[in-house]
Amino acid sequence: MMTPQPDNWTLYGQTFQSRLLIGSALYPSPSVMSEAITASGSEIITVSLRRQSPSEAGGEGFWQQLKSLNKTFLPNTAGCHSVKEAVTLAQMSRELFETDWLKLEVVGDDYNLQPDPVATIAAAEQLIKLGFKVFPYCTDDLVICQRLRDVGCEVLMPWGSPIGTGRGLMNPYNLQTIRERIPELPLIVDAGIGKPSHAVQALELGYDGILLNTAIAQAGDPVMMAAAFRDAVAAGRQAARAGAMPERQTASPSTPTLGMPFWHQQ
Amino acid sequence: MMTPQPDNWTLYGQTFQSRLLIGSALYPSPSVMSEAITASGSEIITVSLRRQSPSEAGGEGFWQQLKSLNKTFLPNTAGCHSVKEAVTLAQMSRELFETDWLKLEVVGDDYNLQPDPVATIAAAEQLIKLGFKVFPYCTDDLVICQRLRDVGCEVLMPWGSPIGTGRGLMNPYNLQTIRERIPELPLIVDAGIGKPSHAVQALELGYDGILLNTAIAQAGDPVMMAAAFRDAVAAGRQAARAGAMPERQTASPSTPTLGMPFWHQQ
Amino acid sequence: MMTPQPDNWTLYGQTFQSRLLIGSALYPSPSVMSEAITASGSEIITVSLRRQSPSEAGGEGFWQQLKSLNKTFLPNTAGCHSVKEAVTLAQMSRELFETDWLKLEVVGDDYNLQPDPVATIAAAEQLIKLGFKVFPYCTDDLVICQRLRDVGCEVLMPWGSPIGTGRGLMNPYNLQTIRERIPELPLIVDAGIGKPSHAVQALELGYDGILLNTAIAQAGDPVMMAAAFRDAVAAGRQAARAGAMPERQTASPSTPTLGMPFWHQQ
Amino acid sequence: MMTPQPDNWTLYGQTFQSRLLIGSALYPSPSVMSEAITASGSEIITVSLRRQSPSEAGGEGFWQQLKSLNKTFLPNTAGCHSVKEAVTLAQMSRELFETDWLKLEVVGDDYNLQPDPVATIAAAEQLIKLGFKVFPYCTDDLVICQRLRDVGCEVLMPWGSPIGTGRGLMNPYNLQTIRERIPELPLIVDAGIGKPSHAVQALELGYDGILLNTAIAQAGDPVMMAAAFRDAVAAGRQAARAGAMPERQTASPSTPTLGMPFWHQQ
Amino acid sequence: MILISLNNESRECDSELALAALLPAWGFDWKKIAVAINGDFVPRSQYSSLRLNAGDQVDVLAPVQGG
Amino acid sequence: MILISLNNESRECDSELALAALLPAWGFDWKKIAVAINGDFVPRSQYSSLRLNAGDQVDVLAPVQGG
Amino acid sequence: MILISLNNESRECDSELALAALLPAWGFDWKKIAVAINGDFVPRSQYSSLRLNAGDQVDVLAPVQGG
Amino acid sequence: MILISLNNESRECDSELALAALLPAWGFDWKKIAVAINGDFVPRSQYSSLRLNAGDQVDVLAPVQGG
Repeated sequence: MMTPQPDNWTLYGQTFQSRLLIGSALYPSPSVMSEAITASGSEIITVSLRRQSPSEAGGEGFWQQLKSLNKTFLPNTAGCHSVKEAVTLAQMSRELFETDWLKLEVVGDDYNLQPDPVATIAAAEQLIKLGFKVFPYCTDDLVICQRLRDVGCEVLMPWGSPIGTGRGLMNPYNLQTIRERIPELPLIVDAGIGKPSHAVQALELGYDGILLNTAIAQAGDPVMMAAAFRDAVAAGRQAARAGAMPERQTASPSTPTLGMPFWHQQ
Repeated sequence: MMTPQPDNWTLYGQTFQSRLLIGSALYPSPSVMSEAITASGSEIITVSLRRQSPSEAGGEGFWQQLKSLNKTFLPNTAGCHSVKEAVTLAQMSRELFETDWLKLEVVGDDYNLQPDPVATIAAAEQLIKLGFKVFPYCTDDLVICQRLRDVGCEVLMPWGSPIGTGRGLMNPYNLQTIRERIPELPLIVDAGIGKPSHAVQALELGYDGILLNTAIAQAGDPVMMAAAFRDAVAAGRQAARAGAMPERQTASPSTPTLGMPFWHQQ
Repeated sequence: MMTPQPDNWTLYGQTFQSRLLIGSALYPSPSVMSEAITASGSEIITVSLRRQSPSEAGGEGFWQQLKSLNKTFLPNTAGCHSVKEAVTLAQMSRELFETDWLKLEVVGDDYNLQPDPVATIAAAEQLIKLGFKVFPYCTDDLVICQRLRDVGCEVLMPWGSPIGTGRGLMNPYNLQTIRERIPELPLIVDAGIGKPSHAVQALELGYDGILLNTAIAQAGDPVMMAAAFRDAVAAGRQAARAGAMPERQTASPSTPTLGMPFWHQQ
Repeated sequence: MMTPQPDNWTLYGQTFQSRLLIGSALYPSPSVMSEAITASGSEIITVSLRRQSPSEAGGEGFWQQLKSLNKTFLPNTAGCHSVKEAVTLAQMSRELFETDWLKLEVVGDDYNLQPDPVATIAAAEQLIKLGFKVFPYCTDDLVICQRLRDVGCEVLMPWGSPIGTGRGLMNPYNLQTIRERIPELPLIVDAGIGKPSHAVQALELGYDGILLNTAIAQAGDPVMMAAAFRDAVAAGRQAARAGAMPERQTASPSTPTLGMPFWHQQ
Repeated sequence: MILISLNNESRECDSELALAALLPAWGFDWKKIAVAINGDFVPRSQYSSLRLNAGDQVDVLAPVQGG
Repeated sequence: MILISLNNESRECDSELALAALLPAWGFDWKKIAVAINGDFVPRSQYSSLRLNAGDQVDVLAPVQGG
Repeated sequence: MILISLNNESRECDSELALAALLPAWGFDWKKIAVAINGDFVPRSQYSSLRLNAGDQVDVLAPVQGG
Repeated sequence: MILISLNNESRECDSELALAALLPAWGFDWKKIAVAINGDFVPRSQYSSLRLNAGDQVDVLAPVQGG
């Protein structure tokens, strides 16, 4: 009774319990990263590929440690500015990480680092033809989301706000519209989450999960913040299932007014 | 490591773990009330007094059931419009509930049901002289809060928004100012909480706890919503302790940019 | 037709056209002050009293210049921390400025410089008995506003946000509640206005006027900003009288859909 | 001094004074439409084309009346769902309205009536090759706006919120980013404006103008609301030029604190 | 017999009887209620001695749900 | 005579007549309308020469209010 | 001679002189200022009769900018 | 010997050797990296046969932290 019945969700045929996807970057140390990922309860971790200089074995140490956590990995194409770059990097990720899952990012502007909607749709279409299971990072634009669905994406990841800003959900109205118009796909808010309250709000809106990195990795105490987000997604998800009270314009008392003492009919 | 170290708080010398205070009204049934209170993890329950007609034993059934939960009770003076009424009702509560704890409410306006700041200060002063431990329900006004502290209140309960509206924190700026200017007392956001995200936000602001009723009692599934709020206060409290990342104006990448492939110096 | 019919308002029996009250402090120079005040179209200027050292005639120059504008003056009690200080300063203002109008300010906290609600009510009551026409600067608290009305204030001036912050209307819900519950008195938003859009919003809410100083005096170009606020209050007032369209949850086309071409019944 | 120096702006080589573009639909009557357009001071009016049944001469009466106002007309492609429809309707408009100006709308979703970003870019590219001067109605997406600029649009019209909702600026952060990243083009907020305060806010953000219809046509008194918006854009534009004070976190007094009486050094 | 008001309903009662006798007669269990007369709290310690006067307003309260 | 669609209503018309002749016959003043056939714009310069084919979808548009 | 405080600066002054004589001596034009003594307002009507006592706190105020 | 670019640093290498031979020579363990040449992905299956041409841009990538 105190613990809600199991409430799993499915991404490309794979079932998960945690609704928190978490990044592996920006932690003060690899050990803090491992502790934080464990504390978050997350089952899906984002990773990437970069040029390797033979000398430094640092990258490898990180990767060995991460593998030992036995999580599901979601490679990204962060930093790619063109369809071609994204497709090539995706193929390299598939070979090296041995997974056809891909968080697709095609940067459209170097100032707000927002996804390029047009290039993202084109890249998603190519990658799906190549057999990838695409998790597209996109803006909170309903029509872009519909096109990504139409080219075969089975999950969508609109942003909350620009990556690394921690501004939360800039445009709840748009996010809600996407949820209402695309009920058939799992939706994840990716980027911009700064505090657990943002995560709860996303799930209260009916989103199925959130993906974040900086908010945990750059917190004063990343491990404790990871636990905070673990509890936040649990809270938000249960709230969405339980159904919140309607917001009211005017006050109404909770304590019964009937039988109020000291009041004398005349 | 996955569970944060014990993090208790103290109200008038009594120590608690849960940061959620919950009301006992407006539930679909007494059994749902009991289940919801248990699911919420709350240790402090608000109750009240009303005229009793000898015939109906309904009230008593409710009270027997509530007592069986072995929680700490916080009687309120909801519905009182004057200092005199509040003081008399407080004395009756103390005798009947056998506690000197009191949630002080003096209604100032029947439309927004807001507390009367002036009468609340006067009533608090009298009640403290009479030996009560006063939990004053007040507006989010720093000076009113300071005066309540100065007459001897050892906890303060500013509103988030009018009772029963579920509008959440109408004025986070004021609530934050109160927190910064009154660091020495436990602060509880009372009234107006509609969703778990509101509760998380309150604790992220540094508030020590929240008090609510309608948001759980009137939810589609009160028991599941109670569990949602249990997790929400846990999330918010850990977030406050962990220290959130600073909100930034502009984007910054999480994945490292160093070593990005496909880029050719010329 | 292009210019709306005259739409005056009355404060303590005196009729005005402009809904903008403006302060005389913080301008880069006395001449900019005069230009800005003129450009603002304001008819009511706030002034104050401070210790005069015989040597400096600076204050006097300022005062001669201000008097030459032939505006109505509203002396304030800014900086007073007690009822006694406010009452004494008010009496000195009445003698020197030869007006029984008074902007009553009793500071309650030196951090947010908010009015002390309790002391403000007490001072207002005394001053009204002494024959003053009190313009109380207060927080956006309905019950405090009602008490100020009940002691005889014929205009109320709740804050938008703390003085000098330029944060605009922190709590539109409270301001709207005050407007709905106190329809009989002129209401002025005093303090916190930072931009013309804030002023428009206040008048759209049904407020009768606004009082500001820093937003004009500290603008890059105070004279042009004064003209901006002149137009802003005109816009906001006309909007309130014209009646705004209702906000809608979902889109609806403005261009007729009937007779859309290229669509073929089958 | 009271009236700011002329402050014109240029759209496709044509110079205008008013920063308000207004629609011709949804007015209670043609005469109210004419009065409202005149009161608004607007110089640019949007119109459209629909199927004409020979019998009804109603449309023609409307058109004769509108022509008599001697305004600049901006035909739209409202209701078009494909590039092909938009291009054909644009060509018909050019012939009939004898202007190569075009407000390009390609609906992407019938629920929020938002523009289809991909189709809008494609249509703009074709129409510009055909010699049109395109005013694209688009979402508040920086990358989409940059692509529209790159295909040759010399003005951009991102939405404030979905058409007819009157929700104002849903996402000021995005609008501000577009303004900062595209300083070289005139920017107009099109759709979603519900109140004059929304219009002022848009111009305060540095936008050059606004386009609206419902907010005036469906106001209680459309003519007075038109005058309100006329003053609102004047206020907002002057505010942007004058430079607003910075928003501050904490209060600071306007009245000088030096020389405060009744205070005694010891 | 005098006329008093009990929870805002008028009642006749015997002015000779103490509150301790009246309460059970009215069907109340004193351990489960609290009493105020004319708006002032009456502690249990006074039940046995206290007698009502004509026109007294008696409030007998019991626990209810509270928010 | 052939069958065409005019603003989505089917009409009979003489396949010999040019659009320039059909429009007035249908009650349109060519100076006040614009024409598309099968979704393609038809400029006025073609009215005198253009003849319709059976099944053509003719759109005749006139100015209306726009937002 | 007595010691008083004028706008928070200590001054000697002749206890025989009325305020009406002291103000010009201090350089004030009574038409341009208002006076409080020990936190109480002193109306102009009292200037000619009022004499100071040792330790009096005199506030002489003039108009300044206000918000 | 030819000149190529390895991760954006120019290198000499033997044009006779297959990628399978070059990678260990460069200090890479093929099981821990992925390769692209001139922006195109090169699957491991081609390492043994593929030989580089002068001016080829070789990218050798390894796992890193990602957000």
